[in-house]
Amino acid sequence: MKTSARLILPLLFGFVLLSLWEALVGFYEIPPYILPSPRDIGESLWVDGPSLLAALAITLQVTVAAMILACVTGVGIAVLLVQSKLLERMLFPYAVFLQVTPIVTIAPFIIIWVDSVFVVLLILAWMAAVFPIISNTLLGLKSADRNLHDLFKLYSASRSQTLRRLLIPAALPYFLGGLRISGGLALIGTVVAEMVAGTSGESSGLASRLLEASYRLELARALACFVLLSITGYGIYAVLNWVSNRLLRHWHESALDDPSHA
Amino acid sequence: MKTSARLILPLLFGFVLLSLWEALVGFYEIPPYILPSPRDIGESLWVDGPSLLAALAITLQVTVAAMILACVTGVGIAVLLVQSKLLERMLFPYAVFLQVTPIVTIAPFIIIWVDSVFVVLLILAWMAAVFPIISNTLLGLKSADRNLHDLFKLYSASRSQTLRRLLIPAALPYFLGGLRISGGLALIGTVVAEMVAGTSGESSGLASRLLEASYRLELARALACFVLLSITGYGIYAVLNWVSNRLLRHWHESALDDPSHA
Amino acid sequence: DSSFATDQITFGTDWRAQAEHGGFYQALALGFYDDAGIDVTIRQGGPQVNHSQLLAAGRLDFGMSPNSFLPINFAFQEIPVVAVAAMFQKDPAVLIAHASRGHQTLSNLKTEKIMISPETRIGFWRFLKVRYGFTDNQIAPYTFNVAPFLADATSVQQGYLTSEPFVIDEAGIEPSVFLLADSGYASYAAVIQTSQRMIDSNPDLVQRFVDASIRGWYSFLYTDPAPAYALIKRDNADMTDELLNYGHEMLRRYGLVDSGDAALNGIGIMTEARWRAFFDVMAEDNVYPADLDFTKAYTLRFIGKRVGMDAVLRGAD
Amino acid sequence: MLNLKGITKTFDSGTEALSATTFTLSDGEFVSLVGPSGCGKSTLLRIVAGLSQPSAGEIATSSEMEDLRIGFVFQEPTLMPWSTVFENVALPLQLVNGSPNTDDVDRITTVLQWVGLEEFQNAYPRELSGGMRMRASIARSLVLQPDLLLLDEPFAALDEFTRAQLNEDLLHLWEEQKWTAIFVTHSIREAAFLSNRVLVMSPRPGRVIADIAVPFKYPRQPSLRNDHAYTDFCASVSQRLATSLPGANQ
Amino acid sequence: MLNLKGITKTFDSGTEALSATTFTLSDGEFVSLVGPSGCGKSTLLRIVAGLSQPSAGEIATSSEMEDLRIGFVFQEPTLMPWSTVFENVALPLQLVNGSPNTDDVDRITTVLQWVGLEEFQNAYPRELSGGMRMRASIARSLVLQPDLLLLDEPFAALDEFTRAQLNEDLLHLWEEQKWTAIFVTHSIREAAFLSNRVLVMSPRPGRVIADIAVPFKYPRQPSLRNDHAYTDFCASVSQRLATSLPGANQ
Ligand SMILES: Nc1ncnc2c1ncn2[C@@H]1O[C@H](COP(=O)(O)OP(=O)(O)OP(=O)(O)O)[C@@H](O)[C@H]1O
Ligand SMILES: Nc1ncnc2c1ncn2[C@@H]1O[C@H](COP(=O)(O)OP(=O)(O)OP(=O)(O)O)[C@@H](O)[C@H]1O
Ligand SMILES: [Mg+2]
Ligand SMILES: [Mg+2]
Repeated sequence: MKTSARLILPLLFGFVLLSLWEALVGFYEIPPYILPSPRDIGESLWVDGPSLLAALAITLQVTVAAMILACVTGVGIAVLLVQSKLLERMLFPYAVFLQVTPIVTIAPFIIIWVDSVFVVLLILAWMAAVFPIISNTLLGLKSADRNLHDLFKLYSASRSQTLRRLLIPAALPYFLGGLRISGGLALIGTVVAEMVAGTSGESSGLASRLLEASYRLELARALACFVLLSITGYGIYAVLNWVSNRLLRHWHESALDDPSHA
Repeated sequence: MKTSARLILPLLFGFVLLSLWEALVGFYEIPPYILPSPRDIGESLWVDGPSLLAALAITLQVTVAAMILACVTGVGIAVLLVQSKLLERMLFPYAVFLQVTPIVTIAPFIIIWVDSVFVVLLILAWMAAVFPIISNTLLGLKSADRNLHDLFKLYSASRSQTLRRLLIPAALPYFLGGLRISGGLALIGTVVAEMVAGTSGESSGLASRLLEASYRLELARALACFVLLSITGYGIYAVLNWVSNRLLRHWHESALDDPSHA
Repeated sequence: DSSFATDQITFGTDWRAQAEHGGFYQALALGFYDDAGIDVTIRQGGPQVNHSQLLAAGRLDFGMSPNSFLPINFAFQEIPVVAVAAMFQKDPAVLIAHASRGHQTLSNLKTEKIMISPETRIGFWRFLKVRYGFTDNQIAPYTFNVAPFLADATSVQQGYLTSEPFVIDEAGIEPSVFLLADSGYASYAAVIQTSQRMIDSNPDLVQRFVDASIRGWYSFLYTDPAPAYALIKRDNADMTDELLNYGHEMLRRYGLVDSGDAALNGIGIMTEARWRAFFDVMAEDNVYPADLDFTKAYTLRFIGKRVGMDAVLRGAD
Repeated sequence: MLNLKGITKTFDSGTEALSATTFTLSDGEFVSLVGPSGCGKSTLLRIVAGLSQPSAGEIATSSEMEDLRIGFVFQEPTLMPWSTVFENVALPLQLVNGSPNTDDVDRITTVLQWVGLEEFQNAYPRELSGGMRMRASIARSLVLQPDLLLLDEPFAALDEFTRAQLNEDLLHLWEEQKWTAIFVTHSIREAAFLSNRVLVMSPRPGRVIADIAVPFKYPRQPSLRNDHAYTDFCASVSQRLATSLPGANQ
Repeated sequence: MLNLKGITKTFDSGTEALSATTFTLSDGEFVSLVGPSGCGKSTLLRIVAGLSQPSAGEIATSSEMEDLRIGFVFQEPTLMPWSTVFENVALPLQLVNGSPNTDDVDRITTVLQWVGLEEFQNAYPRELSGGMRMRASIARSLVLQPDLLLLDEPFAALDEFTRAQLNEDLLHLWEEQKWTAIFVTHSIREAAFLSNRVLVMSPRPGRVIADIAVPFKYPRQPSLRNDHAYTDFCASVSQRLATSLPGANQ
């Protein structure tokens, strides 16, 4: 496939979708306060773009920090859990707790103990992001080849050697898969956390813009925020995908060329 | 390991944790409105248990429906995306949109067009749950063994044959991993959706109980809700884990015995 | 005239069912709406619920705005939704400090850390900035949960007169409460809104809804509020009689519903002067352009008819 | 039926596996391919099967090549780990015919018996020994009567007796069904016993450097293995192969 | 050094792989194990290596067995797909010594040269041919000087010349380093050429049914392969193996 087609076709498809939407809004005369047209959203993006981007930048700081934290802790927890079935059974329920606790209601408990708003947001976004990393990494750690396990056992490899040289590389594709899921969750987790707990000082992230827009019924601007969020989410995904392909291209099926083009 | 140890130790560990918590709350005289003691929570569970369980049952209906829907559509979308790199590039951004759009702000757009509250909740919970399934299944579909791909190519297997006999079985461990992540997300997605959709009256799920308990500073009850949510989330995870092990036990590393005990 | 068919309408409130919605629930419970030929469904709001968008889209027939901002926002966005009656003459919004700190006036709080929700930040916070010189870097997050306030004796938080002070008091901390309405905050509250289309096509229905609601409020305030309590508790399973009683008491003590203009012209009354007073402050902070025609935000045609006043005055005697 | 001209294959990694390999294959021939490890035999088979594209060169095929049925025993067993032996062997039938009918089941049972796996038809691949896995793969390649059979060291993991037995069985089958075969092996004796022609490849980058007709008539009897002419022939092929090796001039 | 008594292995699937297998291995012995496919040879090696527990029976070891260094060439190459050939071969050194020093690098280079993979030391396993992968695995088993070397059909995927060459090299190494070896092979000629003793196993459930001393003295020269006594010996072992097979009475 030519590079041009690879870029142009998705854009064209997007363009067709937007045109359809524009036409529908025009045809049924749907007022902008029910469903803004792509043109309205585009205008809002154009006008408010710079200020929205500034807000997005603030949100992204938390998101990126939460992702890094989720990576480190998620992998750490998965490594801990894989040490024994008993440990897994003992500790895993607490990992589930992180996932199923609504940000909205856990936020006050965290605010009581933590002063810095940044840290509060970080904790909440981390809670949203960490579980897929734990779960997928754990699955990956358990999926290491049995024959290679035997090899390591043969050389009386220590736990840490087995971990570093066998389990972690084997878990890498799964971990990266979990990370790609967490990317979006960290982003949306940050936004929700900002909605709940993010009011402070001048530097407020995208959530406050989004809330403000929807509170003031500026739906075009609210949708412009969605668009920015989606583009950012896709950007995070694309970056992680690229990293994933670089790391795995020598050996993992998922990073090799399309099998149908081999 | 004996069955008794497998059950007793985690319970014992939980008991130790709770005792520690109880002791800390007692020692520092932390008032119940800042951090209730496990005993308070237990009391609340005992007193409000039946009514909370009734609310949970309502929430679970939506959760289960959303999970089933997410399974079907998630796998469907992943299968569609794996058909060609171009298709993936064209459609994947819209899948990301599902993940990174805050339920709180997208809800009104859905409520405008959909009458039934159940369907609104279902759509929102589905949005929360579907992405990990898409993403992990897609990864799994791409991870099928190249040599087996060759085998299928050799016999000029049709797309659908390759899908059914090769790609889907190969993707199964990844899909099931995604499903285990989605389980919790569907649950928490339902709870948040309930908060957003403003359900009221007898048919309202756990969310309204949780919100009210939190406003009213009945933190013991709020935490009782968390406990119920966590147990439910862990229950979903455990069931999916069990299903996963049954489906994979003949062949996938992750479902075989512990390698250290082989 | 029982000849007309019953009109089915949905009314969205601004929060989870509580004493501030008492009049509407009372009207529902005592059949005032039925008598007016309206079959009303009340949908409760909440912190995450966005009813104004549903109102704009016509999913709700009537909505309840917690303040004067929303109606002006509609006007500003040129959305054909207008305010038709204000059930509260005073906004129950309060700032709450620890009594132990000994703050006497609102302006004492100018240097304190104040817990403010994101919505409030673009709501009455603007008023505090313009009138009292509060600044954004005082803001700390508020999550509709008073525990962080209780935990920190220096903190100040936003609240509702009818609810948070009670919860704080119950937790054993004495609150000092500052009602913004008593410090020049001119916002109405519990404002009934509906679409211009509804007003144009069925003004009679609007009138009947407003009137029945006003009757409901008189009845709730001055006769037995128990019927409303029952319905409120049905919608909001965790609401208690103590809190409802407390709210009811506050509504009366502070004259939130029937003081000022309402004492003369009946519950629901709105005046151009009040709207202007509110708007001018906000225009000063550039929340709205100064040349915005704020009079499009409301209509005065359904109120000031002294509906239900006599009955109540008789009952109250 | 097949005409390879100047086939060259260079992998992305830069390794040149095949360099201008040329040979012809006629209908019904049984050709063996011998050559040192890493010389490009597997690569060549993959190119013939259409699983890999040559970097240069041409493959001309006779007209009916389009819907040619190819059987391939890969160098590794390549079984579906999630399917039983029976299901793995049934796969080609299912891919071609849809769900298997009773005739198909008979056929599957026959090939399983032939490779001695009937007892293990419900076992999963990970429960098999290395040789058993390879036998399952051989069974799979024969369950559809192929037009062209490509075998990549199919018997390397088997003991001498099973191997000899399967050699003979394979010859019978070939005489009966007359498919065309390319057979990669490291055993020159096996190559000589089975095939019409032995192609000798040079070390990497591989090329066919000798095309030796096998002078023994079919049907070949097991006794051929003790024949002096046979031993001499094997020695001469061996010789030919040895001269191509790097250390040959020592 | 090793004393197996009545080793029995029954898998969870119900397959009885080994039944009361008994044999002894002395220090410095080179023992070959031959037997039909699926008879339990690999299972036996895994039990000897401690990778699998016997269902019944005992393994007695001499006292210093505790910190015995075992080298194992598995039947499948078992390389880490994410590591290059060099890294794969370096693994045992790293696991035992920590990070490799220059001596280690020399050692790795030596074994890589020995199996003819020095050119491919930076290639990933999937870029190798089947035989090359197996050679990498052999190199890995020898990079640490083992006390006990277990080889499961290490040369099955190699051409005759490489195989013969590696046979001779392996013998030299053994004479030099005097490890103990158990060598599974399907080639009786190879077994006879390399080992002190040949153990013959029965078909599944496997058992050692013959323990045949090889009557040729070390050092063995390549010329041994053309010796008549050698050929006769091979024929006799072959004979012994054949009588154990199911079709033996025909
Ligand atoms: N996917 C690949 N990428 C890069 N190089 C490859 C790839 N596959 C094979 N090669 C190289 O091509 C050459 C020939 O490989 P091939 O598998 O065809 O050898 P072979 O003759 O089958 O050897 P063997 O007898 O060991 O199986 C080898 O040098 C190998 O390293
Ligand atoms: N993990 C397992 N689960 C169940 N059965 C097994 C397992 N591994 C091996 N077996 C069975 O044990 C028997 C012996 O297997 P083993 O791999 O030891 O044979 P082998 O002698 O090495 O054969 P080959 O020469 O074919 O490699 C076989 O019948 C096999 O089906
Ligand atoms: Mg090969
Ligand atoms: Mg074996």
